[in-house]
Amino acid sequence: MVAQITHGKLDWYDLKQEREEVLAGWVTGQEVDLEDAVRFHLALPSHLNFGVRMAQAKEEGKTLAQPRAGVADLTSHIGLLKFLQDEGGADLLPTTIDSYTRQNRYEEAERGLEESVREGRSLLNGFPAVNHGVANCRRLVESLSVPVQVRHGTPDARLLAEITLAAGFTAYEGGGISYNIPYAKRVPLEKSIRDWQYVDRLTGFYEEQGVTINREPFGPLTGTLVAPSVSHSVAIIEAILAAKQGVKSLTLGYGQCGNLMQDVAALQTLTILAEEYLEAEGLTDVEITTVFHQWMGGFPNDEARAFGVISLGGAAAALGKATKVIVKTPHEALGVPTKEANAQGIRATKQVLSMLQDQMYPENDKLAFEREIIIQETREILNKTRELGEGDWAVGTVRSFAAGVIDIPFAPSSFNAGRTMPARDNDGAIRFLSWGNLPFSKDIQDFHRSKLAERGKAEQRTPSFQMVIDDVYAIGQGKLIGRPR
Amino acid sequence: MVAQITHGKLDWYDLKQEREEVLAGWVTGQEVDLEDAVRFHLALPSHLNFGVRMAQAKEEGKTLAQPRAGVADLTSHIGLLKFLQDEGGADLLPTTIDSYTRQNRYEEAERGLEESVREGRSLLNGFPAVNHGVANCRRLVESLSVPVQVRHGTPDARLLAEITLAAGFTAYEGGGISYNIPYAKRVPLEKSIRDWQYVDRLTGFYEEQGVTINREPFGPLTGTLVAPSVSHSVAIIEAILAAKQGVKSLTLGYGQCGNLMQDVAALQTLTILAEEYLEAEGLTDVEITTVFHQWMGGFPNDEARAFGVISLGGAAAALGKATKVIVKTPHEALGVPTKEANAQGIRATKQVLSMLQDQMYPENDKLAFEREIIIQETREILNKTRELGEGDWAVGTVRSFAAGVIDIPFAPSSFNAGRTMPARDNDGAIRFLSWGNLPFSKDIQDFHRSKLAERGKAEQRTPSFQMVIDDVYAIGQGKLIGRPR
Amino acid sequence: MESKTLVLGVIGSDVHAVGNKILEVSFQQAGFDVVNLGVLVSQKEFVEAAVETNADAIMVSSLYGHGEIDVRGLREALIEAGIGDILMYIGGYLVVGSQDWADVENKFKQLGFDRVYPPSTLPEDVIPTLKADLGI
Amino acid sequence: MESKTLVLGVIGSDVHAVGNKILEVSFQQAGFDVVNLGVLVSQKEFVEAAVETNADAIMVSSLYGHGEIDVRGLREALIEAGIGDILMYIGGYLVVGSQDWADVENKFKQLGFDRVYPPSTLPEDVIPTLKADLGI
Ligand code: B12
Ligand code: B12
Repeated sequence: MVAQITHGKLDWYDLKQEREEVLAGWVTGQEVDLEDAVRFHLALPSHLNFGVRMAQAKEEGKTLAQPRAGVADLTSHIGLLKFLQDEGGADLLPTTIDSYTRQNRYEEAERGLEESVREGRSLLNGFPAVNHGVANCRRLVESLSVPVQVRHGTPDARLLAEITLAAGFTAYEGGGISYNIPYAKRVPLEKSIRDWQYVDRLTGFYEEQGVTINREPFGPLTGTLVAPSVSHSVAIIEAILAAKQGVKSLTLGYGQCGNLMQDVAALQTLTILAEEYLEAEGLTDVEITTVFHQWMGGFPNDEARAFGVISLGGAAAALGKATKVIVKTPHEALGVPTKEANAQGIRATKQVLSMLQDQMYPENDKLAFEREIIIQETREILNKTRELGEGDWAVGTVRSFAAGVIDIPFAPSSFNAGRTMPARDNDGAIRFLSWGNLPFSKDIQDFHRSKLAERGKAEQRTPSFQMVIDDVYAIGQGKLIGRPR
Repeated sequence: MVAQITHGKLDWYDLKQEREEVLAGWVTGQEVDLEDAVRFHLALPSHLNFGVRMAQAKEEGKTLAQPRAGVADLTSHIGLLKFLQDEGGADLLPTTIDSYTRQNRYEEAERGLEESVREGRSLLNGFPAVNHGVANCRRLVESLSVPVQVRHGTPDARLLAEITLAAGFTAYEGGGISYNIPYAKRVPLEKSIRDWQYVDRLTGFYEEQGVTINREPFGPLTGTLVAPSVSHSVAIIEAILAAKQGVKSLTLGYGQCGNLMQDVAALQTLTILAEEYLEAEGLTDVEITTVFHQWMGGFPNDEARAFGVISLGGAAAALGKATKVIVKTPHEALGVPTKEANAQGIRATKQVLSMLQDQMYPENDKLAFEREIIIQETREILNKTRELGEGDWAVGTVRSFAAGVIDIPFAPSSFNAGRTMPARDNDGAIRFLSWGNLPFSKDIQDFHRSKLAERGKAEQRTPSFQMVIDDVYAIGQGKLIGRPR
Repeated sequence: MESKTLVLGVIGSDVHAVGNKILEVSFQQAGFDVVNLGVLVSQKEFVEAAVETNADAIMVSSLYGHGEIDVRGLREALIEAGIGDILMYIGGYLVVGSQDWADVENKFKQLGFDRVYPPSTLPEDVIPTLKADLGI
Repeated sequence: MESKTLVLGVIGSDVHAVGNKILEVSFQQAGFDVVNLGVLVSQKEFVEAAVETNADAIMVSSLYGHGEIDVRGLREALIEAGIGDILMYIGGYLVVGSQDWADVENKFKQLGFDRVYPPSTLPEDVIPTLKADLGI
């Protein structure tokens, strides 16, 4: 049985024993010394602070570009990041963590690391930061001239956070929902939420010492036909949960859907809604920025076509005025990219970003309507969640997922109902073919029904799961909407 | 002295002697036999007819993709086009003519062709169709499964038209203004307009025999900071001049400016204005389609960045619902592209086109205003031209250019006033820093003045020619607006 | 047609669930009995499920790049469990990065797979071969 | 500074006018007397202009790919006109397609050019060298 959770702030001193246990999880845990860590952070120049850079970009109305990247070995990883910074022009850098670390399998990560060093190529799909430890990770942070963030997909990311934050990373991705439901099968939400409250409380501790650590819920979730209201609901709950633990710098994410109007509306509503719900909880001193993820589903094999997808994502990010964009590469459908391909993805994106920097997606009725739909849907989900939790967001989240009130398509977790069926409408916006138990009002239900009927009519077929499958493959096959031939 | 011209329809029988002279211009002229040519065209399957394909795309609301391409040797040229069709997925094909042929220097073209064959690489920047002759060109037309167009830049394109149309090409680019002012230095407009009336009359002859030949004025002109009203004015005059000679299938062009709103407004107004002015001349049975040229000015050297520019162009074409888009390649800034790079440009574009196919740029006030500006400016230019010509568009055009009433920036022709200075405004739209003698009303003048002042203020500098230079380099250097560092 | 049983799953610490879901539906539609173990499946779970359901074939997915490490010893474990000659396919992004396909295919054949499929495989590319291999 | 005269032009059937215009303005701003022949300039026009204006250097542009053919014999024509040792630069897209730059540079040096510049050259990349070559 998992302990009962609440959304209240954890008492730092109560965490003492738990911290000791966490740090004992791998030998490098011993390297963590919070006082020393705070000193290290305070000595870092401000241009290396992720939250500061994001706030500045928001102020200037610019969209920054950040790749994903991580290889097993330290020297190679530093080389990779420097390459992306210098040859790609990355404004922000990542350190993508390998999948064994994400499942807390540090022995397997160690073996993968050793084999990678031996074979001279990375057998791991990311950088095993826990195995490398604090001192090594600091070398990494100090080698770069732009801020760097930890990106992963770890349900229990406590040890990883302890080590990387102590090492001077100034941003940490993830959250108790977004790094569980799409990334795990049998981890109860009570557990992952509580483990991420630990991470947020640790972040809050750093904030109390004057060190800004940026936190970013993972916006795109499964990356596959996730409607904005679903990902917004998760992002906002994680924002509330984080802010309650003292997090002050939050970047909320959204994964490109592909319909430009829906994408812009989603970016615009994400901040509006987040501020509304944070304020309702009295959490007003939080800096909210946004991140747009270029298309997170299946990509075309062809590199030229992939460049098209990437650039269109860049355009949506710029027109929707995201604070940063996470960049895909022309190798997306081929495997982990070479550093050259990764840099190419950044440069194509930056060209589009800078060409659109001074341009806006024009305000218009349809956009306003699309915003209204997203706002109403998200409020319906969030308000029901708050109700189920009797005012407690942590409790409400657990109950919501159990009831299918929040439901993420294609998620592997057994704690996700998996009863919705998303599909594109006739303009390519993501709607619901069936909404399972999402607590949608009648007018929202009618809206989705009519949108899918419209597409069905245009394609002369009855909407069914085949439509969903067709949409899953569509972008990879060079289209947005999976229409029958 | 050049003979006086009018916009009236040329009498086919009066052309007899001129045709003989033209056909005597190079030995292959003897191969032209109009009766045989008409038979050949009538036997071609309709999917090879350019105008038919364009009309169909317009009907379906689709945007087709067409590359530029041409090499000296016939076999290599056929191979190149087939590659672009099969590996690039080109919906329409081109045959880009070399620069000697464009200047009617068939001897030099012959030498270049021979040397190319000898060296096994193309020393010519295009396909010398006149030198190849009718029979060879027919082999080309018959080898392909999509329609093919002649693309060039020839002030006197009479012989080229005779040969290629007889060979079964179903589309022919150019016009008396658009293939003179940006492409020549000392060719009087009276001469090029009259020579293109010949081409249009020849096209009209084919139409009379039931053969549709698509004609396309060259929209982008010098490709460098050409404001929509200037290129629209030229396109519409050439449309009128062509239609008066019996042309029935017209594709009007526009080169991407880079500001999405301006680009969409330009595409939308092009058809509206063209139909308005054609109708005023009683020319109502003409099928008007549009072509959008991806950015025609200097490109970034880096291929990834070039993909960004290409994709953004594809997005503008799709959102503005152009009937076709002329595609650039990632090698644009490096030299004539390899066939692989050319195919890549097409595929990146097609990915974007198909992802945006069912999406529209939303109607809104700013767009409507941008349309109004373009419409008013274009009408001011065109109405003044008609006035100067006392109702005759051919005469009016010559007088307009002499007076700077139409004035194309950066044009090499000595018959162009060259008194305007275009520059981007603070949103990246192309405006006038000075409008020379363009017959703009006071409110239009004030509009441009205020737009440039706004940018000057943002950049803390007085708008000057340096701003123009900065804008010329900007996209090549990864930006849209050439702001000071 | 006599119904054949397939055990389906994504091996190791891999959570890519979309392809797995689509394969499940497609194999079912093609008339197979499908036992879908989902994502994050250990070797042990594959072996046990195959034994328990008396499966005719095991369909392993690996998308995240660690496939090479994750499948070592699987064929041996099947042999040990007494079903050593069960048909076994694998598909997905089998290694980190993109390597020459012939090498990858060869490597996984040596690791005990009867057929090896690259990432862009569609269900309809597999089903006829699978039927042939199972003699239906 | 004593003023030096440059003859500027785009050779052959080439009509690329934008770079030429910018070079004209930039060289003027750098203090040169510029005689700009514009586009579509024949060898003969270059030679005559250089003789007539007693020019110190000739700046040839070729953008459209036929440069190789167009410039053959230009140095010889200058020799014939008695100004064989005049400084001569060329810049632009000198051949069709992209070839190894060292080969291209070498080819055009052999054709009689003192300096050869690739397409992405900015005026400020040239002006200091030009001044040095002219001893100013
Ligand atoms: C969506 C996605 C995700 C989602 C997954 C959500 C979820 N829970 O399902 C999220 C965002 C969570 C994710 C996470 C990660 N991902 Co991911 N992901 C993708 C992506 C974009 C699409 C995958 C997909 O759904 N495709 C659509 C389905 C229908 O196709 P499919 O999965 O390929 O399956 C088909 C075929 O492969 C084949 N097939 C599959 N298995 C089998 C088995 C048999 C027997 C047969 C015959 C056929 C077969 O048939 C299937 C149906 O047609 C791909 C890249 C791409 N393809 O464009 C990367 C990709 C697979 N991911 C990758 C990686 C590295 C990761 C991460 C490690 C790191 C990261 N980038 O964050 C984590 C790993 C998490 C983990 N522990 O597994 C890499 C793998 C690299 C490699 N092997 O070299 C890829 C290729 C991206 C890349 N280029 O880097 N990912
Ligand atoms: C705009 C443009 C056009 C316009 C020109 C309008 C006009 N009248 O000026 C139009 C559309 C008409 C056109 C036509 C053609 N073009 Co064009 N064009 C371009 C483009 C996109 C930009 C050129 C430009 O203005 N750049 C901006 C200026 C500032 O830079 P610049 O011209 O390079 O000049 C700078 C430097 O090169 C250098 N420099 C130049 N000369 C010299 C000389 C010296 C001594 C020095 C030191 C430096 C120097 O300094 C200049 C200032 O910084 C280029 C590709 C690119 N760069 O992206 C193709 C390009 C030059 N064109 C090309 C071709 C082939 C053609 C056409 C034959 C075919 C076609 N595509 O239609 C016709 C040719 C017509 C003809 N007879 O010349 C090719 C040349 C290929 C090659 N050599 O391998 C290019 C590279 C495109 C491509 N990749 O295919 N073009």
